[in-house]
Amino acid sequence: MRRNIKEFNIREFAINNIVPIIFIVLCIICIPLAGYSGQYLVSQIITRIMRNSFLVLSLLIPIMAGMGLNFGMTLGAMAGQIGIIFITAWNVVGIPGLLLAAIIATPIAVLLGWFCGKMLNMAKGREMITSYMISFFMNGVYQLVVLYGMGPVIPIESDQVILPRGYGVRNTIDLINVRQSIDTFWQISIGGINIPILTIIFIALLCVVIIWFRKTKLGQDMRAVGQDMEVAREAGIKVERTRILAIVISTVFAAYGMIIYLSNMGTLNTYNSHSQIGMFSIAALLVGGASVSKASIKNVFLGIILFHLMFILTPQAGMKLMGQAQIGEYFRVFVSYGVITLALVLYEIRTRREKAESAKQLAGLQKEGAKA
Amino acid sequence: MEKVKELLRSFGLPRLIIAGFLLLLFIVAPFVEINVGASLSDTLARFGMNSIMVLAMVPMIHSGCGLNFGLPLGIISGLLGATLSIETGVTGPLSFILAILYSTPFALILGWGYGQLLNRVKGSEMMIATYVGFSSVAFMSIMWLILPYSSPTMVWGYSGSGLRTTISTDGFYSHVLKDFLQINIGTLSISFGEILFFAIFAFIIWAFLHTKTGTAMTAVGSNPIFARASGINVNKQRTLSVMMSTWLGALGILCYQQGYGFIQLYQGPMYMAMPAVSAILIGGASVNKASIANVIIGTILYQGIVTMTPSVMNNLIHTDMSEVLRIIVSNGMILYALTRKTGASR
Amino acid sequence: MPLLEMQNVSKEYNGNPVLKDVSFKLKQGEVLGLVGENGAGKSTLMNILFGMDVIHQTGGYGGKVLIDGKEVKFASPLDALKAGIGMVHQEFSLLPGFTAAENILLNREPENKNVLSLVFGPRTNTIDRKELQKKAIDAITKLGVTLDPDMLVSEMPVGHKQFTEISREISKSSIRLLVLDEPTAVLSEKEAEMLLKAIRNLSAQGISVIFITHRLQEILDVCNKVIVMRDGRIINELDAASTSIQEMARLMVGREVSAGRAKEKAEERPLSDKIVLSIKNLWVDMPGETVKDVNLEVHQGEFLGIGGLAGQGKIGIPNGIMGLYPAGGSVKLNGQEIQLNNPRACLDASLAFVSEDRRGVGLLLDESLEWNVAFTAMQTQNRFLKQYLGGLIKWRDQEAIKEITDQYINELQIKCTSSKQRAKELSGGNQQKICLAKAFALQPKLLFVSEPTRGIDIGAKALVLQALKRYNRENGVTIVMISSELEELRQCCDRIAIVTDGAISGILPASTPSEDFGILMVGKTGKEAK
Amino acid sequence: MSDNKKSIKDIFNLSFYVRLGVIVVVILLAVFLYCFGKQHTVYIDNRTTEIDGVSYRALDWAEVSIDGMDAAEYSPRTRREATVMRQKHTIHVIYEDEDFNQFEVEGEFSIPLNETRVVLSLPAFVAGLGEDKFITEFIPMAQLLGLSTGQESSAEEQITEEEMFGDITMDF
Repeated sequence: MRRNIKEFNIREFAINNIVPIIFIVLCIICIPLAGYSGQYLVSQIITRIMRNSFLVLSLLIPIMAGMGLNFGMTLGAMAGQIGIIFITAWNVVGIPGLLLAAIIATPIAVLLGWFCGKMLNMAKGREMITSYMISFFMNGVYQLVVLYGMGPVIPIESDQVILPRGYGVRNTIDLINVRQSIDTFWQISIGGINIPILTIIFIALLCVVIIWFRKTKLGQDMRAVGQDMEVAREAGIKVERTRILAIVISTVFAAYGMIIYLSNMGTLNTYNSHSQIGMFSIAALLVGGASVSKASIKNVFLGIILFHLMFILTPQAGMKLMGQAQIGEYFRVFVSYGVITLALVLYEIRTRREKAESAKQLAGLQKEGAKA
Repeated sequence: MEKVKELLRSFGLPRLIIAGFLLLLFIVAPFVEINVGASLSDTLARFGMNSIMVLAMVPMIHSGCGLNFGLPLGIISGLLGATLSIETGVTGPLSFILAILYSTPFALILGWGYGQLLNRVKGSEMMIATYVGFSSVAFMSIMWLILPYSSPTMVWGYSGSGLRTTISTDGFYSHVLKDFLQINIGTLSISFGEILFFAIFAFIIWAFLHTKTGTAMTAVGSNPIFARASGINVNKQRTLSVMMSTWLGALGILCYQQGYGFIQLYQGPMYMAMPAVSAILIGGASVNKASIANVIIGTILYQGIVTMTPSVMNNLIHTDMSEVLRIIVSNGMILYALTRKTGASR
Repeated sequence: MPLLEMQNVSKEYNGNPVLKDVSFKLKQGEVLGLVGENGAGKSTLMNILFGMDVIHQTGGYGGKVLIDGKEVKFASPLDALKAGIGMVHQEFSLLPGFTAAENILLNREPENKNVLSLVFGPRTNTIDRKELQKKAIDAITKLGVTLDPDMLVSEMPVGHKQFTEISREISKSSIRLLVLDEPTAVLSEKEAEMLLKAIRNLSAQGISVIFITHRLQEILDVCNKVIVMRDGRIINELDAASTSIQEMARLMVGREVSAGRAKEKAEERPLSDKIVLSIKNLWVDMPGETVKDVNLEVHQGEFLGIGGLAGQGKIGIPNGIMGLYPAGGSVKLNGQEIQLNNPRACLDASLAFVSEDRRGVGLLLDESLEWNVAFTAMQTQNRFLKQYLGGLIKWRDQEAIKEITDQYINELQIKCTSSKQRAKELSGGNQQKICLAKAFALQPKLLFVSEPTRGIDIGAKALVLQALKRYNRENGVTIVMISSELEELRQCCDRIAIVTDGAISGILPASTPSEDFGILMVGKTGKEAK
Repeated sequence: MSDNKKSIKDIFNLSFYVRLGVIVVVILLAVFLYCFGKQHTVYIDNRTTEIDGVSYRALDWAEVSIDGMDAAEYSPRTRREATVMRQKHTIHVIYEDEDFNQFEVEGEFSIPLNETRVVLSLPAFVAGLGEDKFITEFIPMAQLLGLSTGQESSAEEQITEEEMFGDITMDF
C-alpha cells in the first residue's frame, strides 16, 4: 500500500512537470552535441537572464488574476520601443536616456494596458486568444504610428531614426548610445564571466515588488478574482477594475522589460522586435513549469535558464548533427510553439480530469454500499 | 425606421463601414486615374485564389469548434501534396489533380489528429488551434530542409538538398484554373475556371449541410448538449468537421498557388489563417455561425479592400498605407467578433 | 421591541401573487424556523428582506419591513449588510484556493498602511496577516465550532465550508440577524449537530437567526418558534416547544381541497402487471441533484410521478438514465439492459426525455422550430429524410419536417409566427411545448418529463399537463414525470414516488392525502420521525 | 446613492496632493534627464570664418580641451569633434599667433538644448565674440550645397509583410 502511494506520487510529479522535464532531457542531449565550453554557456545564460527576466516577470500578475497568459504583453513592448525611439531621436544617452525612455513609455503602456484590459473584460473565458488578437491589432496601429505618423504628425527629426523620405522610422535603429549602459555601469568579473550588478539589482527589485504585491490588498483581490469572479463580486470586490489593473501593471512592466532587453541587444528592429517577444517570454515561463493558472518567480528563472540553454544549443547541435544551423533555428522555434501548445493542452485536460473526479467518488460510494 | 435599424443591426456596423469604405474606393478610383475594370478583375482574381481557404472555415464554425486558426495545418497538407506532385515530374493540369490527390491523405490524417486534440480542449479551441498551426509550420520548416526531395525545380541549387523558400509552379499547374474559361471584356477579365472550382466546392458544402450528417454537425455547433441528448456523437461530428476544414485548407492553398504562381514554404503558411478568418467574419459570420453567403460576401469585400486600397491610396496621397490598413482592418474584425457578447451564446 | 418585524408584506411577479399578507415579529436572540415546500415563498421573502435586485426589477413589494421599529427599504444587499443582516446561502460562495481565515475576511482584510498607498491608492496597503488571523479566530470562537483558520477551502470537508461561510457573516461586527438557508442539507449528521449547537451559541450571544430547513427535527431542536409557509402565506406560527414533525409536515403540504381542483384529480386506474422499466442501484453524478441509490419499477402504461424537495436528486434520475450525466447501476427496459452514459442507446430503445433545462438541453435556440421538432427523430430514426443513391445521400426532407411541425403547432396550440421562427424567440410555455413536440415526434414507448411546468405561466401549465395526460391515456405511452409541485403530480399521475437524499423514500398512489407525501419528503424515512 | 457622489473634500485629499506631487516630480525628472543625458556633438572648427561681415582668420596652431578632456592639436582648417553631455561646458584653448606668441584662453559656453550637433568656431571664440556668435548650428555640407546625399536613393527601405509580423527565427 505504501509503495503504491509513492509510485503514484512520482507519476503525478512527472505529469505535472512534464514540460521542464522534457527540456532538461533536451538540454542534456544537446550540450555534448553542441560542444560549447561551460564558461561560454554560463556567461551566455547570465546575459540572457539579464536581458529577459524582466519581460518574463511581467507575465506573472495577469496569471495571478486568472486571466491566463498575457499575449498582450506585446503592447508593453511596443510602448517601450516608442520610448527608445524618442530617446534615440533626441540623442539622450546612457542610463539617463533609458530612464527617460521608461518615463515616456509608462503613460503609453498604461493606456494600451487599459485598452487591452477593457477588451478582455468583454471576452471573459477567452482572454488568451483575445489578448493574442489584440497584440496583432495593436501591431497594425503601431505600424501606422511609427511608419506614417512619426515625422509629419509626431515631430521627430533625426536622420538616425527617420527614413530619408522624411517620415517613418527606419527598419533598424542602432542603439549604440544606450547599449548595455546598465550592464556596464557596475560590473564585476568572476572567472572571466562578467556579472552586471546594477541589472541584477533591478531584477531583484522587481522580484521584491512582485512578492510585496502579492501581500497587498490589490494582490489579494487579484487572487480572489482569479479563483472565482462571482464570489469576488459578491464580496464587493470590483472585478472588472481589478482585472484591468492586472493587465495595466503587466503592460507597464513589459514596457520596462523591453527597454532593458533592447539596451542589452543594442539594436532595435522597429517592425519586429516586439512581435515575437510575447511568444518567447510565454514559452520561457511555461518551460519553467508554470501553467495557465499558476506561475511563480521560481518558474521564471528556471524557465529562462532552460529555454535559453536550448536556444543557444540547438543551432550548434543542428550544425553538428545535420550540417545545417538552420535546422537548429527552426527546431527551437518549433519547440517554443510546441511548448505553448503542450502546456495549454495539458492544462485543459487536467481541468477536465478534476471535473470527472466526483463521478468516480460516487461510483466508489455505491460499491462500498453494495459490499456493506 | 425600426426595421431599418434592425436591418442595420443584423448587418453589423463594422461590416457596413467596410462595405461603405470599399464603395467609396470604387467611386474615388476613376477620379485618381485608376482603371476600375482592371481593379475589378484583380479583385475577382484574388477572390478565386482565396475563396476556398475562406470556405475552409465553414465546417469548423458549424460544428462549434470556432474559427479555424489552425488552418496552417491544412495548408501544410496542401504543400506536401504540391511538392510531391512536382517531385513526380508530371506537368500541366494533371499535376494539379495529382497535387490534390496527394494532399488528401495528409489532410485527412492530420485533420483527424487535430480534431482529436480539439475534442480534448473544448472551450479553448481557438488558442490551441493557433499554436497547433504555428508549431506545425515550424516543424515542417525542419522537414522541408531534410526531406529527401530531389526535383531540381524545388531544391536549393548550391547545396542540392533542402527545398527553396519559394518554388515556381510554372510548367506545372500555374494558372491552370485561372486560364481556364477566362473571358475578357475590355479591361475586365474574369476567370470562370477559378470561380467554377469554388462554386463546385461551395455547392458540396452547401449540400452537405443539408444532409443528415450536416444537420447533425450544425446542431452540435448550435447546442452540443442538445445534440448529445439527441444521441449524436459530438466528438465524431467535430472531428469530421475538422477533417473537412483541413482538407479544404489544403485545396485552398493549391488553388492559391495556381493563381499566384509560386509555392511558399517555410514561414509562408504562418499567418495565412488570419486573412481567411477575418474575411469570413467580414462576410457576416460569427464565432459559431457561418454560411456560404458569408464566405462569398466576405471574400469579395476583403479582397476588394486589399486590391483597391494600395492603388487608390498611392494615387491619392502618394503613400502606400494599404498593408498597415489591412492589418488593422482584418485583425480588428477578428477582435470585434471575439469581444461580442452574442458570439458566446453558449 | 422586536428586532425585525414584517407587516403585511406581499409581492407579485407579473401579476402572479407569490407572497400574500405576510406578517411576523422576531425578537433579539430568537431563532425562527421557516419551513415550506419549494415555491412556498420563502426565498421571495428573504429576497425582500435583503433588497435584492430581482425585487426592485419586478416592481417592488407591498407592506412594511421594520427593524428596531423603524421602516427600512434596502436598495441592495449591501445596505442590508450595513443594517446588520447577514445571509448564508445554500450554495457556497467561497474561494477554494484561500484559507478559511482569508475567506472569512474576504474583502474586509485588515490592512497595514504604507507610504505607497498615498500614490497608488489604498489598495496597495499590505494585508495584516496577524490581525486577519486574529479576527478570523474571533469569529470562529464566537460561532463555537472547531475550524482550522489556515486550512484551504478546497481541502475542507463540506461541514467546515459551511462553518466558514457562517463565520464570515458573524465576523461582520454589526451582525444582528443571520439568515441560514438550508445549512444542514449538505452536512453529515455530526456536522449538523455541531451547527445546531453553534446556532444556539449565537442565539445566546443575542444574535437572531432565521433558519430555513426541510429537516423538521432540527427545527424542533433549536428554534424558539416556527413559521410554516404555503402558497405565499403564513399558514401558522407555532411554538417550537409544543409542536411535532407531523403537524408541521401536514401544514406544509396540506391543501384545502377545493371543489374545482377535485375534478382535475387523476381518475383511479388499475395498474398493469407488466413492468416496463426497472431501475436498480442507480447513482448519478449530477451537481446539485446527486442520486445515490435509486431502485424503482415502472409499470406498463402508467403515469408515474416523481416528487421530492429540490436538491434531493429527483431530477438526477432521468438525466442519469438518459446519459446526460455520469451514472452507474442497472436500468432495464422490458427486461433488456440499457447501456448507461450513452444517450443514443436510450433513444434507440424508444426512451425519450423532456429536460428540465429547456434552454440548455432541450432546444436549439438559434435554429428554427422545424429543426427543434424533427432533429432527434431524424438523427436517431432516419425519419424526415429523402434518400438518394441507394441511401448514400440522406437529404433533409424539408416538406415532411414542415408537415410534422405544423401538426404539432396545431395540436399543442403553439403560438408562433411560422414553423421557421427561431426557438429563442418563443415564450417559455411555447418553448416547453416545442420540447414536448420533439419528444412526441420520437414516438417513444416511455417518456421522461422533467419539471415540465417550471417557469411557465398558468395557462401554458394547464395545456402542457393536459397534453401529457392525453398522450398517456390515448397513446398508451408510459410517462414518468418529475416535478417539484406535488399538486401537479397528483393531478396527472397514477402513483407518485418521493425522492429524499438521493434515494426513493416511498411510492404512494396519487390519491393518498398530501400529508403523507409531506412526511416522506422531509423525513429520512422513520429515523427522524421517531 | 449618496455614497457615489464624492464631495470635493474627498477628491482633494492628501492622496491627491501626493499624487500630483509625484507626477510633477516625474515630469521634472524627465526634463532633467533630457537636459542631463542629451548628447551633443561639438565640431571644433579652426578655419577662417566671417561673422557679421568681419573676417576671423584661422589660428595657426591651437591646443583645445573641452571639460578637461584630453587636449587635441589644431592647425588651420582642422575640424575635430567632441561628444559631450549636458549643456554647459568649459573650453580651454592654448594658441599661437603668427609670431609664435602663446596665449591661453579659458571660457564657458552652453549648447542650445535642442541642437544635437553644433560647430564651435575657434577664431571667433578666441576673438572674444559672444556665445551665440561662435556657436552655430551644424549644417551638413551636402545639404549646404543643395546636393542629394546619395544615401536617399539607395536607402529607401521597404517594409514588407514578413517584417511586420516578425521573423520567427529571431534571437531572443
